[in-house]
Parts: sequence; C-alpha cells; structure tokens
Amino acid sequence: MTIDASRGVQAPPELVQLLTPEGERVEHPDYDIDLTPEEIRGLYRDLVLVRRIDLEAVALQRQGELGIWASLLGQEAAQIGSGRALTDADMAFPTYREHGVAWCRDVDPVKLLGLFRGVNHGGWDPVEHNFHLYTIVIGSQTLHAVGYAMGIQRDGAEAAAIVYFGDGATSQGDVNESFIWASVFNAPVVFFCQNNQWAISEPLEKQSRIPLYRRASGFGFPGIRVDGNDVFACLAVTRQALRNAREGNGPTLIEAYTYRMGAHTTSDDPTRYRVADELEAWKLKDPIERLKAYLFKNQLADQAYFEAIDAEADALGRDVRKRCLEMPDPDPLAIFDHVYAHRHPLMEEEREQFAAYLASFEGSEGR
Amino acid sequence: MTIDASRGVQAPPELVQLLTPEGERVEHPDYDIDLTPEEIRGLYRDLVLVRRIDLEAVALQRQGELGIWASLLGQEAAQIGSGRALTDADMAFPTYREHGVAWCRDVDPVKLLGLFRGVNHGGWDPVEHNFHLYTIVIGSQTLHAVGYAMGIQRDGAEAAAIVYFGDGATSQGDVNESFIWASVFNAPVVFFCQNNQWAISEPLEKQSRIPLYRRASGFGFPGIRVDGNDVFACLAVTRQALRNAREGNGPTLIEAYTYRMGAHTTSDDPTRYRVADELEAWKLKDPIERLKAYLFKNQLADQAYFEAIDAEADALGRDVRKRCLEMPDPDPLAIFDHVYAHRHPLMEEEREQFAAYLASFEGSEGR
Amino acid sequence: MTTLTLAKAINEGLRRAMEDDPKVLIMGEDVGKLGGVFRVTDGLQKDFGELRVIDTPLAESGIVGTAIGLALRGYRPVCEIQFDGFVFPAADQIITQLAKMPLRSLGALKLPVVVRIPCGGGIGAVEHHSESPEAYFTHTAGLRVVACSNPADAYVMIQQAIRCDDPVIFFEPKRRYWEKAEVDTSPEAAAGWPDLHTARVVRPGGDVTVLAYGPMVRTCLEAATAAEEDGRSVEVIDLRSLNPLDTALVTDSVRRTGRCVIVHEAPVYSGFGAELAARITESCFYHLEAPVLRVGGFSTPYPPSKLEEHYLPDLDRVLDAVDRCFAY
Amino acid sequence: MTTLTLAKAINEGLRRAMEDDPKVLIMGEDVGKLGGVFRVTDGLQKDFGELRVIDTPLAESGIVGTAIGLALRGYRPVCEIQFDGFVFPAADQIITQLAKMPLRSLGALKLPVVVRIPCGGGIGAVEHHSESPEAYFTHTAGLRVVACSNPADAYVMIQQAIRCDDPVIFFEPKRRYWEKAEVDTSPEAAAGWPDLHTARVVRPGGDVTVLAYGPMVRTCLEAATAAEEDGRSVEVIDLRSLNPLDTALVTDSVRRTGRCVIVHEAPVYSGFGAELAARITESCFYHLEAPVLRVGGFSTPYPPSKLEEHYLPDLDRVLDAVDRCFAY
Ligand SMILES: Cc1ncc(C[n+]2csc(CCOP(=O)(O)OP(=O)(O)O)c2C)c(N)n1
Ligand SMILES: Cc1ncc(C[n+]2csc(CCOP(=O)(O)OP(=O)(O)O)c2C)c(N)n1
Ligand SMILES: [Mg+2]
Ligand SMILES: [Mg+2]
Repeated sequence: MTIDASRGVQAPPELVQLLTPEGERVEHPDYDIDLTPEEIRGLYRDLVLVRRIDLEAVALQRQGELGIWASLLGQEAAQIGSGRALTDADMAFPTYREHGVAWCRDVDPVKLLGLFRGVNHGGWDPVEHNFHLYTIVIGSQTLHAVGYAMGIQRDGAEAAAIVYFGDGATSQGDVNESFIWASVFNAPVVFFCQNNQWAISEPLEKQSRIPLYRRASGFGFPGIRVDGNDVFACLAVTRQALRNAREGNGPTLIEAYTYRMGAHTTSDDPTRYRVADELEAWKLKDPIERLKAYLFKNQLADQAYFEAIDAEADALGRDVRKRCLEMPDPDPLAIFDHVYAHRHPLMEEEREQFAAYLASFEGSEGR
Repeated sequence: MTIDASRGVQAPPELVQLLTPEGERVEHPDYDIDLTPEEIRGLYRDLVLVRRIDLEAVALQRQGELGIWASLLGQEAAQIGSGRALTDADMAFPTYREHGVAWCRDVDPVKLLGLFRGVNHGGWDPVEHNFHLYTIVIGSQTLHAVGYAMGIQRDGAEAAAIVYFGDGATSQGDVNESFIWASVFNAPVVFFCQNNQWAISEPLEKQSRIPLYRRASGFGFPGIRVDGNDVFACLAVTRQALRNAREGNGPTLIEAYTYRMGAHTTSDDPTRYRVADELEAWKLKDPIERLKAYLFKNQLADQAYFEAIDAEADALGRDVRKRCLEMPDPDPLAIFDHVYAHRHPLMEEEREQFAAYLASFEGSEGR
Repeated sequence: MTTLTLAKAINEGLRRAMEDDPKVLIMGEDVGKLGGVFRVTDGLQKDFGELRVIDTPLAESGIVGTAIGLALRGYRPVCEIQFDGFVFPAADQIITQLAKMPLRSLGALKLPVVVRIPCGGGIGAVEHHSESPEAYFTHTAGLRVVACSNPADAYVMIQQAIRCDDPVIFFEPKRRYWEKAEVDTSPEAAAGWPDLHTARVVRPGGDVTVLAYGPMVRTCLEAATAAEEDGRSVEVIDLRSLNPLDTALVTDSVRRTGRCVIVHEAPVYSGFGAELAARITESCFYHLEAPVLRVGGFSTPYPPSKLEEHYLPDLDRVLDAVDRCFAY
Repeated sequence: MTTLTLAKAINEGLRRAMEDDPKVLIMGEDVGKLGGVFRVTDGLQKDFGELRVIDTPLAESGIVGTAIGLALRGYRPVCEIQFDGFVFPAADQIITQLAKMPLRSLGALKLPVVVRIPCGGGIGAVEHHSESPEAYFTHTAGLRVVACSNPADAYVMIQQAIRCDDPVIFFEPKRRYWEKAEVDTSPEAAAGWPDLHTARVVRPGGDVTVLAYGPMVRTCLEAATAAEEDGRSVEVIDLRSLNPLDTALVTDSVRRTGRCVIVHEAPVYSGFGAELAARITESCFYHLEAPVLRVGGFSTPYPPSKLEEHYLPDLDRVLDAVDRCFAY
C-alpha cells in the first residue's frame, strides 16, 4: 500500500531493461533477445522513420493542414518494439497514438493523417493490415481485442491479439472488464499499456496509487513492467507475452514505462501542468539515442549509415507531406455512405433530399 | 495464475475464521474479538430474527403478496456481523439482498417488503437510518459509496461508508472504477463483497479465476477473505476495516465467503444449474447453527433462551405478515410524485390530464 | 405449423440460425445452463456447447464490447441483455462503437451483432425490469432497431436480424413471451418471409390508423375490436421496424384514414412516438383531420408495479385517444 | 457589465456559485491545473483547492457515480464531461441512478448534481468531439435538461442549475465558447434573472417561428436577418430548457405565426425536434398553415470534419426550411 512516487525519472526497480539509456546492453534473468545486426538496424530505421512521420504531422497541423495530431514523440521504442513482436496473423488494436505500430503493420502513414485531417474517421482496411482502426473513446478497444481473441480461440488459430492503451485508460470500466473477460476465458490477448506518465494534464497518481503492471495480479494473470524507451526490452517482453497467449497460457499485461515528450495533442499546452525539468530528464532516456549509441559502440553502424537513414526519413517526410496535401476532400454525399452495410431507406431519402438541395445552388452565386 | 476451484465446500486456507462450523472458538493471528455474553446472544437473536423475516417474505411471495423476493438465507452472519460493526455515523450502501444489514440499521422490515410488493421503489428514509436504498443495477452503488466517503473526508467526519455487493458484481466496470476512486482518493470506504458462490446461475468461475479478495491488491489496497458464515469473524474483520477507514488508512475489500442457500430470487429455479450436494455440504456450515452450538457449549444460553428467541421470531414473522397485507396500494396519481424536487410543468400537465381521465370513469362501470 | 410461445419461437429461431451458420454465437448472463431468465436460450448450450453459447461475466459493456470483437473476427454474436433496464452499462459500446465502427472503417468492417432486449412492463416486476428504452437506439444512427410482437414474427425476425450484416437492436415484448400462436417453421416458408424492415397492417380499417409495435400491438388489436362495437373502424399497424421505418406503408394508411394514434409503453416525452408523429404530420399534412395523438407511458420513471396498470397504455387509454382524435 | 466569452461566463458563474456555497464542487478530467480542455474551470482549483476542484480518474461513470455519492452527503457537485461523445460511459449512472434515485427515495433524497457537457460541432474536431446527445437525456424522466446559447445566459443558468435540487444536464455550445457579449455580473442583477426553465423570444417576428437552442440560436438569428431582406419576419425563440419545456411561450408564438421550423444539430431522426414538432402540432393544430419542419444533422453519425459544414444546419438550410414552410 505504498504510494508510487516513481513517476518521472527514476527507473523503478522492477523494470525489465535490456539496453540502458547510455546504450549498454544489460542482462535480465527472465528476458533475453538475440537479434542480427540487420534486425537491429531495422529497428533503428523504424524508430527514426516513425519519429520523422510524427514530426511532419505536427508541422502539418501547425500549418493548418491537420485539425489535430496526437504525437508519439518519446514512445517510439514501445511501439516499434511491441509492433515488431507481432506476426502477420496477430491482430493489433490501437488507440489514436499508435503511429509506430501502424508503421509495423504496413499502414500507409498518409492514411493515418486522413483521420486527423478530417477526411474520414479511419481510412485503412483493418483486415488487410491486421491493424484495427484508431479508437478515440478511451479504453473501449480493449474489449474488442478480447472478443477478437476469443474468436481466435474458437478458430483454433495460431495467433494472438494485442491491445494498446494509455495509463489514463486503466481507470475506465471497460478496461477492467476486459481484464476480467481475458482472464475468465483465458483469451490469447496481450494488454500493452503505454504508461507515458500523463493523461492529458493528469499525472499517473490520479489513476493509480501503485504501479500499473500490478493491476493484473488482482485479476489473476501476469503483469510486467518494461522500459518503454528500450526497444530491445519491449520486443523481448512482448514477444514472450504473445507466445504465451498463442500457446494457450492466457493474457499478460505489459506496462511500458515511457514518457510523452510532446503535448497530449497539438491542441494541448503542457506548460500549464508540468515542469520543464521532467522533460529534460526524460530526454536523457531517449529511445532513439540509446539505440544509436549501442549501434555505434558495437560498430553495427557508422556515420554514413545514420546519415542515410536520416536522408530516407527526410524523403519520407516530404512524401507524406505531399500526399497529405493532395488528399481530396470527401464528396458531401459521402455523409450517407457506409453507415449501413445494407440498403437503408432513411439514408436514401436524406441523401436524395440533400442532393437536390445541393443541386439547387448550382449556378447560383450562393454558398 | 492458478484456477481457484475452491468454490463449494472446502474452506480456502486464507480464510479468517473465529468460530468453526462446529461452534468451536478458534484463534487468528490478526483478528480477535471480545464480546460479552449479552452481545453474543444479541448476535444470535439478530441472526434468527432476520432469517425469520426472510422466511416470512418467501412465504408471502409464494402466496402472491410480493412480486418477488431475494432471500438472504445462508448469508445472515455476513450481514449481521458486518452490520453490527457499523457505528451510527457510518453509512451503508446495500444491494437488494441486505435485509440483515437493514435490520442492524433499524429499518422496519415491512418497509423492505414494500419494494418487493411493488408499492414503491424504496420506502425508507436513507438519511434517518444511514442505510441507503436498495440498488438493483448491479454494482452501481459502489461508486455512490465512494463518493459519499469522499464527502466524509471533506467533512472531516469520524465515519466510514460500507458498500455491499455480490461476487457477480465484481465483473462490472463500475465496481472496478470504484476501487480505483477509493484507492486514488484514499476514501474511507469498506467494500463488502458477499461471495455467495453464485450470480443467478453462474458460478464464481465465470467472474474470476482467482479468489475475489485478491482483486484489491491490483488496485493497491488490502483485500481479506473472511468466513462469511462466521458472525464473529465478519464482525471482527469489518470492525477493523471500518476503523482503518475512519483513521485515514483508506479502503479495504472484504470478501465474505458464504453461500446462497436458497434460489437467487423467488423467480429462480436453482435445480437447473446446481447440484443438491453442494447445498447439503453448505448446510453443515450454517451460520446460525454454529453460533447456537457455541452458546450452548459455553453455557451462554440454554434451551429456554433459544425457545424464547424462536417465539420472538414467530411473533415478528406474524407482525411482518400482518403489516405487509395492510400496506395500502399507492394512489394512481403518485406516479407523478417525487420525480422532481421542484415544480415541473410536464409533471403537472400529465398529472392533470390523468386525473381528468380517471375522473371520466367515475360512476361508470368501465375499467 | 407448430404452436409456439413467443419465447419458444425465438428459441427455435436462434436454434435454426445456429444450425445454419456455425459462426452464430449466443452470449449473455445466464444464457447457458439456465437458458436465460426467460428461457429464451433454453437447451442451446447443451446442444451447441459452451464455445457457442457463452455464459459471460456480469457486465453488459463487456458483453457488447467482446461481441464486437468476435464480430470483427467473423462471428455473428447474439447478445442477450437480461432486462431492458440493464442495457445502459452497454450504452457506450452500443452507441460509440457498435453503431459507428462500420462507417469509421469506410465499409471495410461489418458488425453483424444482434442485441436482444426483453422489454416492457406488465409483469409485476421491481425497478429496471419493465422499461422501453427503444428511443435511445432509434436516435442512434448506424443501428437497426426492430421489435417483434408475436411468435410467428419473432421466429422469422430473429433469424433475419442474425443474417443482417448491420448491428440490430432486437426488442422482445417480455409480457408476451408466454403467448402462443401457430408458427410455420418449415424451410419452404422462408421464401415468403417479409423483409425485416417492413411494417404490417395487422387489422385493416378505414377511420383511424393506430401504430404500435412490440407489446402494444395486441393491446391495440383489442382496442380495435372494442372500437368496432362503437362503429369505428380502426386500422392497426405493427411497425416491426423502428429504424428504418416503413414510411410508405404508414403514410398510405394515414392518408386514407386521416387520423393517427401512436401507442407505445415508453414515456411519451421525447419518445419514439414523437418521430412518428412529426414524420407523419409532415408527409400527410393535408390529409390529417386531427393531430397525430400519442399514447404512452407517462413522462416519469417506470413506477412501482402496483401502479403499472395505470402507467401503461391499455385498451381504455387507446380508445380514449381514438375518441379524442374524432373530437377534432 | 463586463465583456465575457461564453467559456469565461461559465467560469465566472462557477466561481460565484463556489463562493456562495461551500458545498459546491467541481469534478472531471483535467478540470484542475489545466482548467479543462476549454478552460471553463480555469483558475478554480488554484483558488478553491484540490478538495473542491477535483481532477478525477479517467472514467465518466466514476465521475457521475461518485458525484451522486457526494450529493448524498450534502455536496453539490458539478461534473464536467470533457466532450459530448464521452458521456456514454456515464449513461447508466445518469439514466438509472441520477435520474431515478430521488423518486426511488420517495423524495427523501435530492440530487443536486450538474453534468456539464460541451456539445455540438463546427470546430473541426475528430470523431466523438462534435455530437449533440440531448435527446438521450430529454427522454430520461427525472433529469432537467438545459442548453445555454450566449454568455449572459450561461453565467446565470449555470448558477441556477447548481442551485437546483434536481439533477441538471447542462449543455454548452462549444463552438460558441469564444464568442463575447456583455454580462451583468452584479449581485443586484440576480433579482431579474428569468427562471431556468423559461424560453425567450430572442428576435420577434410575425411570419414564422424558428425554435433553436444552444449553438443554433445564433445561426437562426443570422437566418432571420437574411430572411428579413426577403421580406419575411422570422421570430426566433431560444428554448434554453428542453425538459421541462416552456410550452406556453412556444405555442403562443406558433399560434401567432402559423408556421414553425425547428433547428438543432443532432440527427433529425428521433431527435428532440420530434418532440417539439409533435407537441406543437397537437397544441396548435388549427393554427398551423404548414407542418412543423425540422432542420438538423442528418440521420447518420457525425461525419469527419471536412464534411461538417454540410452536415450542420447553417443559414441556408434554415432559410430553405423557412421557404418550404411557405410553400404549403
Ligand atoms: C471516454 C473518453 N473520455 C475522455 C476522453 C478525452 N481524452 C482523450 S485522450 C485522454 C487522456 C488519455 O490518457 P492516456 O490513456 O494515458 O493515453 P495517452 O493520451 O497518454 O496516450 C482523454 C481524457 C476520451 N477520448 N474518451
Ligand atoms: C446491470 C445489471 N445486469 C443484470 C442484472 C440482473 N441480475 C440481478 S441479480 C444478478 C446476479 C447478481 O449476482 P451477485 O452479484 O453475485 O449477487 P447475488 O445476487 O448473488 O447476491 C443479475 C445478473 C442486474 N440487476 N443489473
Ligand atoms: Mg498517458
Ligand atoms: Mg452472488
């Protein structure tokens, strides 16, 4: 019954870490990972590219091209580590911030922008990518993931579901119900909580007085806290949890201990509620810097390599920007599309009326 | 991550027990209780009388005098033990089955019957008795209790709230949210879960795969399992938890391990889903029999005493029955009463119209 | 032809749907061994196993939320909400997820989820067990909302709802569960099934149109019989579908009769009857001899059961409205 | 007189209420240091402390459920729901508890809880941030439902809502938060405050009555100005209270003008406008030259923001309805 005051900088003792902020590889009794240099460079590339996409999106929002953007800055390792742990058959359920996971699922970044630009509410095919739509209502996707996992069970398939949510989300009834369902049905699901220390302006203490990973024990399944800025540890821990799920050993809660380096969204002003020091301290634990240091120290990559990735990132940024600006506005009558799968007379009636109404302006100078 | 298969008869090891089913007083390292013979006899009387009220209600329902009844049979010790732990200043939030707690709060049993007879939705004054109305929507009262406890905190009062709910209720989002609120605000509240092994037809395994008292640990406050058929243990454990709450040490979850000896309600047919053996085994752990044995063995009461209590119970039963049958039907226009505290034109309009409508039948043979 | 109660007709319909399609699942509280508190799922777990008939934890949001997930994996879950008054914990999953996810996916996802809700009063129950929450769902775009009123329809409609690729809120009139009628369960009959979203004239008449659905259909039929004695010819329409609405059938009737009374159990204020009245008035303005009148529960919470006979529209209240209609 | 934005006017009203009564509490997500995402509670935690301005865990059911508990202990909590689309997790606590508990207690309990909901669209937001869920609450007996449309009203109405012993759902038109007007915050002005449940003619006119509330009041006023150029005199009424409704003021107007158009942002189908239309038609049947027409959001989920200008009623859509009204 201790109050967890470890938010902020001090890494709590129970944290699984395989790569220190300084880029040192460390051992953990329960988790290890064996990656080829190629794979490690691949992770580095992922991290850099998703950060670049994110930066571009923030810039686009500042220029009025997006209505809003939820930045993943600082959470790249949590997302790439867990995202790269997935097999094609696994299914991921994101919040609105999982741009890094989307990247791992081959979702075109421009499709993510569509939602924030207001062109649609979700522009990719979740089935094609095994990456569900972004969910904005906090926590509700956790139940979808558990239901999906129950379907996997019924199919006898070799797959698992993973569901992303934030520290704030752990307070929602739905999230806790999803823990119950998963445990009672022993569903093949991994709960991946990115504890980025903040739910908009509310620090973790407003949601829990003990570390979040411990929530799972009350529901009878394992919880584990991983250094969310350590892409190796995130990959190793998530892989293991997914394997357990696929093998019929039920759910795991992973708390990726990380930090929201930016604002909650581009509409937010974090200076109103948090001190600059905190951010400075976390910058020293940057997920990309530590992997870069590791690569460099271990001579797995040289300056030319880093420059090439940066160039690739810049090109990607430019491409994303260009295609974002080219995105056509939806047709007004699209309002009535896809509301129902089958014919619906009211949709037809309102669509016709509206089409006639729009037509009445044609040629006139009005509107 | 073990499946708890302890439902049923075998008392789980972590159970706090001060009185065995055979009526032996046993010691527990953390809990003790010191009661005068007078007090012990008082508890016995409570148990017998509430069981009698309950039996009478079941009979009244069978005779068509109540629409339905939710019997507390088997749960008397949990309710009397916890109910007698309350001070006048404490506030209790019941489900629909807490007739024993109502008794401890001096609520006239006939008022409970009113609800089940369909005369009203709750006929007592919660403020007068510090006993809230029955809540039928599973789990929703847990949040009310926590909010109330936050009010106690703000008042700086020497009091606590206690909230009752069942094993099934632990699956509801609201109940888990109430754990979060209580823990984050360190609210002076005791969560009293009567695990009577069944939620209508669903055994505990459908709600949790580990013992329920362990849920609390995931939220950062203590959980404890008590023998719910042992009135001493229930009293001792609840007292302690209430004291902790009042002293600013925050919430406790108490799981009273007990058994629903009857049907879920008078509308239910438990033979469809549970085996008779289970009931037989639990009968040996009857909360009243064991206290009777204790009283007898320790010469705290004799046959004459037991007979006197039985006679008192019978008289009470007759009185309850009589006053139940005398309960007047509500006036039709009462439909519009108390919906709002202040004037509400729509209520007035509909009331007037309905009064006129009713008047139109007067004298006619219709209706 | 078999004689079935309404509850049994739904049970048979569920069974047929489960036989026809292995992806159909049943889920809810007490739907397994107990067969549901109204026995609507009686015997299904025994015959189809626990993987297809799932006793869930006690949480409605969880029921609907996991049903959505199962649907995303290709299943067709039929959720039971034990009583009308307990649907509200699931409101968020129904309104923000179930109803909106297909549009969110630009049609890539379909959510063939049925949410069965026993509804309405008249059974002498305690609070929350007698409500008619349909208006919350008719106002929620993305859902289809239907209500059955008799065994034959119930048998057919539940199968159609399950086959529908859109989410369907399926209201069952609980006080009619034990009413019996002939049901044609032969496979051949299926060819003649009316569309799920058609209304039906259940009693033709020329003087006034009475619109009802669910439990009130029978009440209105009785009122029509009584009105006949007064020489009034009442046309009773069973709407069957509340969203979408079979507008053509309804407005044709009202244009013919020039008068319309709407009957439902839910509170009148801001209830579904308001939509009917507003819509009909707009379409039939020149044909109406009187304003469309509404008969419903009072605009109060559902009262204790000793008062429900007063609260619920009955034959007399319907006739009274019909009379008022003719006073214009 | 002070010039205040609507957001600031509510902020001042909250502040005044908290000064007047130590039992008034504010609770919600981010209402403390941040002052709410719209800054409506800005500065209140600093001045009244964390015990009175409570940053809650992220769960709307918890917010309303604990507010009920606080009210039972004698407090007067004002809950903020961060955006309209996030009220649904609290639906159960609002509908089955907040609305029904006073009746359940036969009047022994009062629940002076205010639930503030920033509502409506037009701010270019993502899904769930632009909805108008009022009809779910107008249909829920036991609640009072009000909507403010301008700073002066907002300042007064929030204080009246807090003082009301019944639960009040308080809608705030989020796209009007930044609109400014003169507000008389002097204590003396309070004597002249109209009742919380009165509607108001915000622009008198003789040819047609336009009913609106919340964000649409301004739109309708603009439409009325435009209509004047066409020689049409439009009376605009700001309903202010949706339950109860100021029926007398509304029907007096419609009887005078003989025509009525209702405007709201929520989907038309089964929306609150339906109740208005049905009720007005019943009371004013002989006075109506045309059916009551409704202008609202389409009967679809709220669209992505690039489409919202088409979805939301605007000046042209209101004028179009006014024109259609005169075509009868
Ligand atoms: C049900 C609901 N309530 C409120 C909101 C508004 N909201 C959006 S994000 C957010 C904070 C979420 O915090 P957390 O879960 O920690 O995720 P993070 O944004 O930090 O990734 C809130 C309150 C919402 N989207 N859904
Ligand atoms: C929200 C909600 N869903 C469903 C029900 C129907 N129901 C009434 S009691 C009950 C089982 C409750 O089980 P438990 O919590 O163990 O309490 P017990 O009845 O055993 O005391 C159910 C499902 C309800 N009252 N409320
Ligand atoms: Mg967070
Ligand atoms: Mg139980």
